[in-house]
Amino acid sequence: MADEAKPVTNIKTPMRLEYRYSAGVATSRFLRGIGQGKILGQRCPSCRKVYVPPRGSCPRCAVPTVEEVELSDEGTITTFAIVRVPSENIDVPLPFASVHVLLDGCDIPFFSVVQECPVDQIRIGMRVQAVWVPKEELTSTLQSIRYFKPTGEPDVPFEKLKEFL
Amino acid sequence: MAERCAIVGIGQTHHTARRDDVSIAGLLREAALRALDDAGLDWPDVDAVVIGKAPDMFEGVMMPELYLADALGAVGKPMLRVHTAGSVGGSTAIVAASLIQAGIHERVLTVAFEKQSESNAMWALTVKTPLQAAVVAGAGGYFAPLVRGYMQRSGAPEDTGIRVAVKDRANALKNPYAHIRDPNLTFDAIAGSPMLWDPIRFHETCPSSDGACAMVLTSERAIPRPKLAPAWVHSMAMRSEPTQFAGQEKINPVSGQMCAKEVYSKAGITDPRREIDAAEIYVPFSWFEPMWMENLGFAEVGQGWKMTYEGATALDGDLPVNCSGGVLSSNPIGASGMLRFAEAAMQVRGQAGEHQVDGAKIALGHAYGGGSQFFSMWIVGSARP
Amino acid sequence: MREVAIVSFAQAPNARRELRNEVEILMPVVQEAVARSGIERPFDFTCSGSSDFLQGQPFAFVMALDAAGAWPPIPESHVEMDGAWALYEAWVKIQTGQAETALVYAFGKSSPGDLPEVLATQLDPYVLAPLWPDAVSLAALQARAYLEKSGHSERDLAEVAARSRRSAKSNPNATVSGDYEVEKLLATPHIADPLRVHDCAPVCDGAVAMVLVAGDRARKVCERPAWIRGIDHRIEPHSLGARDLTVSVSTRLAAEKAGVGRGAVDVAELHAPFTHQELILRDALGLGANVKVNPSGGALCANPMMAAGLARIGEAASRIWDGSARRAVAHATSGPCLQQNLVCVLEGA
Amino acid sequence: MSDLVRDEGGVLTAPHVLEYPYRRSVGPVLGRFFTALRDGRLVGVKTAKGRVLVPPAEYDPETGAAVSDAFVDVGPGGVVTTWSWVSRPRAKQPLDRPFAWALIRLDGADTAMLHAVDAGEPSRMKTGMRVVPRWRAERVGHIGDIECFQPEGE
Repeated sequence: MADEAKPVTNIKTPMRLEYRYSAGVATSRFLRGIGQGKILGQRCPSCRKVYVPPRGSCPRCAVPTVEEVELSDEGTITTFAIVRVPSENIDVPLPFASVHVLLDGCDIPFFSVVQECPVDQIRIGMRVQAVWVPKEELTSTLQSIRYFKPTGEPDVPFEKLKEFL
Repeated sequence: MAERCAIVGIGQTHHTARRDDVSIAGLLREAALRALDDAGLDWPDVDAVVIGKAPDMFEGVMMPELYLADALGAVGKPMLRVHTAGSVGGSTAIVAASLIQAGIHERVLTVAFEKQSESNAMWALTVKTPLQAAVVAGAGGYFAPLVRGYMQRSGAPEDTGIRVAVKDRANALKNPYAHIRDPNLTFDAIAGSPMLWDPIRFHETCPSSDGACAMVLTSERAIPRPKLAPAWVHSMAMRSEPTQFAGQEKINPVSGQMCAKEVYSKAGITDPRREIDAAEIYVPFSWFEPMWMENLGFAEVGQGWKMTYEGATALDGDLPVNCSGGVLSSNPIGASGMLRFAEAAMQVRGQAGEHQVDGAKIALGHAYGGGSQFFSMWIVGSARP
Repeated sequence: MREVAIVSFAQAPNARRELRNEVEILMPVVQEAVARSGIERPFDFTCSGSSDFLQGQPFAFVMALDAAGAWPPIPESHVEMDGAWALYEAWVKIQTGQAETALVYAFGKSSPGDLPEVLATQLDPYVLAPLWPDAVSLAALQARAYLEKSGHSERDLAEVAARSRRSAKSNPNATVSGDYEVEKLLATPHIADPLRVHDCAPVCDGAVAMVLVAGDRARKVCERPAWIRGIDHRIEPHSLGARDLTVSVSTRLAAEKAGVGRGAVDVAELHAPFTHQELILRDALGLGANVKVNPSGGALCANPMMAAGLARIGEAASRIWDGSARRAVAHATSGPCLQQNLVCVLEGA
Repeated sequence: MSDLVRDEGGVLTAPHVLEYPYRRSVGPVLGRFFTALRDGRLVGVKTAKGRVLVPPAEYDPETGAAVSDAFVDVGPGGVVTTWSWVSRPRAKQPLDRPFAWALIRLDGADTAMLHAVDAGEPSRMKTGMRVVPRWRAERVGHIGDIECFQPEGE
């Protein structure tokens, strides 16, 4: 038994709740595309902007989106941070570059990480391409895109990226 | 049409990493009792209670207003629970003040809190979503790329963020309730602190705090005989925009710009930098001070950093910002916004002690939340509006 | 008080399990409510209700904003409560004179988790929640206390269920509906003695949206606006052992403040997720035998958490619009065993 | 695809677990209650009006006023004021066999506390019956230090 003389000041009340998460219709289509090595966005019928990952609507116009658009897996870094502190939910080795990538043909940045490049060489405007898991290991989760790596193409000038910040 | 709303009582806890000596209810009651005492009122005098906090998962109590009703003397009264992410402390105060302005109640108690030590902020902010790949490391990981974008766009010197942190931590030394009160946080100490989410250094970030803030608001006819003259609500505004959409301006959000314009115009302010005597704004990462200076219309776009550099935002500057030490020095998340609103009111009541701005008559309280998408603001003054 | 009316209402089908995400569920509902209102965006104010714990994902309301139409940016707020309290906040905003129109919505997906267990996290975190009493068991404690004190029987409860399900036959969005014989219902086993399956609301996912408009503007867009003539809400002590579970003191108080007794009530939509709670609420509201209770089937036939209370107000408004009621009462509840209650009085003229 | 992920008519679903080890500071009043539980005793606290709250709270639930500093021993026995029957207990609940939830007003208390009653079958439960706590041998200062209550005299 615990030390009787000492007053109790704390209690432990662990919580474990189990749920069955549903990805929703639009995101499921996107994830199944990922499972086939494709990045599928959706185009807004009103403003014609392309969203990825799609959530089934354009929040700007508040209308549903259905038109599917296959996107390139290449894009441009619009901004980034170098993460040097561990985070419980991320298993990428430190330090790593957390980046916003504007995929070619898309109108909002996609959040990912960059590897195969020293972190001090990551730049806004840098061209990058997705590195996928081997074809036979593709699954319908975003883990199928391991990370992005530099393509070596010339940087995109900042002027052209400003509006995506 | 609206009734005037007075702030007659303000209370807060000492903010610290772990308030191991109190229950959640005890933490809230400490702030609430200080506010009631400041107002010269007691529990039965209160007509309604409005409570706010950030995600319930921080403490693991779903809709804690239910469990806290008894603790806040709300039994038999109306009780509302607000949640608008990081801006919640501000929006909670706005909902409470609306009850007065609408003429529905005479005396409203409003309380906001977070007891982060019950769990860990990073967990509740980055719950892993199945089928997704986690690539954003908490709030710092989310906001760091925006800071980098600001640096690139404005050409601000790299030490701007350090200077903000030096100023806010020095201000915190004058605030007995602040969490981070460390005289050793000099320029060199902050510059030398580790990069967590490069370009954000450890000492350029806010702490995780346990804490609560409370205010008693009344109509003009119900003003008690408080020890101090009340602060008056001159105007309030809220604006929200979606999390992420094509063409979104993340660094200088349109929702923040619109919210500021509305709160100034309703208060009859045409030149905010000249007319506002003190501003308490939500700066969880030091670089957000220059960013919000621009968003709030105190500086031209791209020029906000100069205010920090020139000392304009210092306690003795022309627009003192975060005289209390701000979110950088105390961050009980759900309460942080209300602390901004309350500190603004303390300034115009002349109640801010060592961090008082001499003769402050008009002050701004500001809070933001989500991915820089929820804004709440109020202008308070020493004179009846 | 300023005149405020409900001019439109829409709801999602209350499916037992929705696989769409919250935006996919909400967007058509918001679009429908907006279209029916005759009011063009932007609204002067928007307010919503939801709770993160239902799905186990924080900030569900943040994403839900995608469905609301928040561009250009809107004045907007959120309660971590049933949407009925979001409606209250919107009504308050209109009373301040700072808004003339408001969009109110609420949503909840309960099916991803074990709802009665998830609701245990609403309880006092020191002496109640660590025992994990499920919400159905707690309601059963109240049911027994009520039956033993009032002299009502389990048959009376089954009759409430049978009537509700019969009424729900005309509600296309009901989760449960149909003709059920009381004898057959009573022959089913208890799930939490003294409660049986029919005594408890079904678990479902859903969303609700409506539009509020002030004064003459409401008259312009709506032939017969449902005027909010009184609205109030009150809370009771949290501890079940510190209150009399057989009465609803907070409902009675809210009803007095909202002026329920100031005129005859034609229809009442009561947020009673358990059969015995309908009987307790009828008493608290002082509703006579001639009041039509829950013509929609009520929460016993469709209970989208965080939206079901707001749905009661929408259903009551619908009776005003279709002329079947001149004066209606709507009620919403929150917390274990009717801890917190909101009462709203609607009138057609 | 992970076998935990299911394609349900085109929509993907997957298990999601929310798991946190909350650690709560209890403050002085609940601290007295939990300390007493650890020591195998039950205490309540008196409000300013003299009502005895069990479990104790820092405030009078009716008014919000602070309670007095008078703690009183209550129980260990008490009376069931209402109950419900759990035929299929959930994994987190106090007993793994059918049991009753009950509100129990301990001797000397003015409010009732919630706990489980191990009565075997519902026919042995009755409002007004007397129950006593069954203590755990290993106690840590937690509401679970009482394994459950049981009918008095067993």
